[in-house]
Amino acid sequence: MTVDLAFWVFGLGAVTTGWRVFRTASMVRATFLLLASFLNVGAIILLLGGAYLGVALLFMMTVEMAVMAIFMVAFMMNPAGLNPMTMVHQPRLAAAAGWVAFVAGAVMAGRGNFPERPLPGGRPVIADLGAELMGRSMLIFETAGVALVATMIGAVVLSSRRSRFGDEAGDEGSLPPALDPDTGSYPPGVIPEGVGSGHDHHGGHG
Amino acid sequence: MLTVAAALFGLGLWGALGQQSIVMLLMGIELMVNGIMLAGAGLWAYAAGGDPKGQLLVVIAMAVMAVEMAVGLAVVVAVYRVRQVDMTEGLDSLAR
Amino acid sequence: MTVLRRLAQDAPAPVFVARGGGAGLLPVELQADPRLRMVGSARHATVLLAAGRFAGAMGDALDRVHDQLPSTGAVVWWTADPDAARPPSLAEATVFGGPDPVEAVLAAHRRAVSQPGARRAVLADEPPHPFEGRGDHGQGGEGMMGGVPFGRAMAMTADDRDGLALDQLPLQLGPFLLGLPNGVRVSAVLQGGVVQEAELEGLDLGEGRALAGADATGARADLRWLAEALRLGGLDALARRAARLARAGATDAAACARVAKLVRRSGLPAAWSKVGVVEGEDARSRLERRLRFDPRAGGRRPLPADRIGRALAGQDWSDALVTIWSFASVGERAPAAAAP
Amino acid sequence: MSNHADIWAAPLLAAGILAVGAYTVAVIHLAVGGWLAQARPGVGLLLQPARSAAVLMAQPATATERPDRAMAALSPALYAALAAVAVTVVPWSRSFSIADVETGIVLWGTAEALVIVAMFLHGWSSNSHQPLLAAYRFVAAGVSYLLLSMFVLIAAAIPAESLQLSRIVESQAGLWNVVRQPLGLPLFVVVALGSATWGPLDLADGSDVSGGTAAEASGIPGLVWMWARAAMLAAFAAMSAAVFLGGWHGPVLPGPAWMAVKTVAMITVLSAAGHLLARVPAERFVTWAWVVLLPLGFADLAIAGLGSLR
Repeated sequence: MTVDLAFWVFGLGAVTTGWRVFRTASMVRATFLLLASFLNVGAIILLLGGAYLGVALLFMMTVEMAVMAIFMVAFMMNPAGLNPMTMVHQPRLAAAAGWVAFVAGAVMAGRGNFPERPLPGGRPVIADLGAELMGRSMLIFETAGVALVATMIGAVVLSSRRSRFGDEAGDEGSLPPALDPDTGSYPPGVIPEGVGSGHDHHGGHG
Repeated sequence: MLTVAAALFGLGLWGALGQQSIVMLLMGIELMVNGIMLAGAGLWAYAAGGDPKGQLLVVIAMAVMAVEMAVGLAVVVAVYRVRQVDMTEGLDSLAR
Repeated sequence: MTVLRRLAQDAPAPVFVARGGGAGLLPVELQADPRLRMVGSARHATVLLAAGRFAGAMGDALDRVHDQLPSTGAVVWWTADPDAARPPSLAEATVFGGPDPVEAVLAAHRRAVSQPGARRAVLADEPPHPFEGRGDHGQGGEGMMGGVPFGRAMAMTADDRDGLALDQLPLQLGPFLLGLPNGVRVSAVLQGGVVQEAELEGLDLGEGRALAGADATGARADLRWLAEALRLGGLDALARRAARLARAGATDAAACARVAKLVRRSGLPAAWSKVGVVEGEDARSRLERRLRFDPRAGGRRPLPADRIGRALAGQDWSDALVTIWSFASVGERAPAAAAP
Repeated sequence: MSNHADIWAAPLLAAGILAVGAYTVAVIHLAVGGWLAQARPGVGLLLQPARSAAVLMAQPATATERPDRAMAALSPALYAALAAVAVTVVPWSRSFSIADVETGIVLWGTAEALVIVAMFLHGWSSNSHQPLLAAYRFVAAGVSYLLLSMFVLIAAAIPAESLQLSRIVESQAGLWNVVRQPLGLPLFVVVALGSATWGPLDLADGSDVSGGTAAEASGIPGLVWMWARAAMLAAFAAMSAAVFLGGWHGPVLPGPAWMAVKTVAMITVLSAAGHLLARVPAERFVTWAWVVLLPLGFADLAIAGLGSLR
């Protein structure tokens, strides 16, 4: 009973905060609302008995959102998000797609025929997971690990100014931001009369 | 349980399609993966009879999310460096 | 409630010190007294101690700090010339003309915590800049960025050292910030924690009588300077020790040498910036000279404000502050008043 | 926690331990500082933290212009709650810890990671330049030392073959981790100073940014924040006593007494480090953290791994 109640509290929390992510006027709040949504899901997983899984989710997501916050501030160093913002496009299509996905998922959840095989009590779930990761599924786990390392290297290469051609050649061959109005983008601070309708001005809201 | 997961997935899709800012779009994708993780954990707890493969699935989803985040943010930085835009509208071609 | 008040009365008084004209670095020595606790933000203080002259722009700056004090706080004016013109923030202040204001500050602290009457703000509660302006939201910037919507300059993108054009944040600090010489105000542009651009401005400290003991020479001057530098480095206890030595007249050379040794061991010199401003000199070398109590350490030459400003670009904010402080001379002349 | 009574008792117990711990931190901090300043502090020192707290309680909380009120109110509470969560996993004797969960170390790591979030929100919410600057540089440093913390804690978990704290203490019956893994404790001290934003790593609330994230905090919110910082330091001291100094193991005295002695010793060490070491510049710390400390963390993990092979 208590567990059911807690589930609904956390579930509602996860969905509400997830919704507010795209409805708040401040990037920092959006980031931490997303984190709140993750924390709620982590709590639900803990309720389900995934002792390691839930806590690991909390940990991973917290760090990830902290990094996200750095990017937020780097791309928009406004204290407390003074300036109001809304940045949406194709809102109808997006909302429709979201609703369709939800209804489809909910129908599957309601009508689907899932086997009734609950977690046996007293099972050492953490040891199970460890044995699985280091045993039968080692290949999968290792692949994920290698993929992560590759991602790290790739991310650094992508975002670093220095390229593989050395320190100074990083920007070689790259053009300054397009100056041609036909391509639709302009260098920072230059927005020709009558073009910038308020949403496609140069960035800063990362 | 699965309804909540579906709601999270739907919200994420709405955000991913509807937001202009690339970082906000990433947040939408994160929310979708969040829904997937919840569904995975739910199925593991109620329908898998304790098979640790269910947990493995969630771990992999977490890894996917980390990869998505790292690549996504790196792309934002790279694009920003060259184009000075971080909005999807600013990106209408893959060329410099 | 009375128990609470009695406890609060006996607490070390949290003081925010504003050094004006004619104060030199004398107020730094006050931290030697364990009944006072120097705080770095007026928000944390119960007493605002204004030391010296506050005319013109200095008076305006004091008014702003005055309004940042919690509304129960008290103001003490430590001055050699009580009849001088005073800014609105000092209109109701306790005036103290003697050599040692500790008792006056303590009395003000006890008053502030026991009968908290609301002190009136001296500045009108309105944004210094109108909200209307350019920009999508009338905030005064471009698009959704920049501008000074609530009297606080907002971020705007610009190139940085990483080759990204990220947001930069303009800010103006001083002249009462910890680590800024008397009357010096810094206008800086930051990206993250890194200074992109900085400009130093020396406010007019005015003419008149100095506080008794404001001028110090030799090791005493070095210890005053060192005490502030140590506080800036987060070494409050050592700062207190240096201030005690300075207050005692800096006559005990062995004790001074022991403090210098502790400072070297703390890693403070290693933490200081090595970005040079003047030929062959940087903040770290100037700190080292002070630690040797070298008579030439004070640097009687005026602070080359524009060169310092240029040297700050590209430095971490804390490095920038120590670079500025390393140029603070201890005497009365406003260090930044004369730019070459 | 086996029954319902525990669920209600746990927060009270955690708050009680932290209240005592934070007060101890404050007194020791003043005592070490007074000794270093050669100010000959008297017995009055014991009351001084209470007096300073009374000053803050008598003060009104100041408001800044257009703050993010919800976050400004929540972040000190969040930080205090994290210290409480952290202290729940610390075992005080063979049979007593507030919540000896199987994933104790990961839970601790989560609390540590959320500290970064709390600190950032605290600096960001007041809508003021210096707190924002401090919060920003704290996040950069925090992300750098967080990995370090996980490395040393997992290294400590290897000989115990468990993530559970009581098992980790149990595994030190013969040999304390401070000897078995000599790199662990120094690296963990770095993490402690950073997370409680203390002394040489006081990057979030440092004096060079006028008190940093707390620059605009006065009155009760300021008090809660200061208390939470001291409580966090106390929690870290207790954790290092448990993970590296053998926890309740020791001759003659009963287990909890040994824990208390070791915790107070760690608080003294941390406090002395705060008084004797100058603050490191944020930018250089980030470089050191990645270039020097992180490889040391790897080495610690490798030592632990090799040790367990034998």
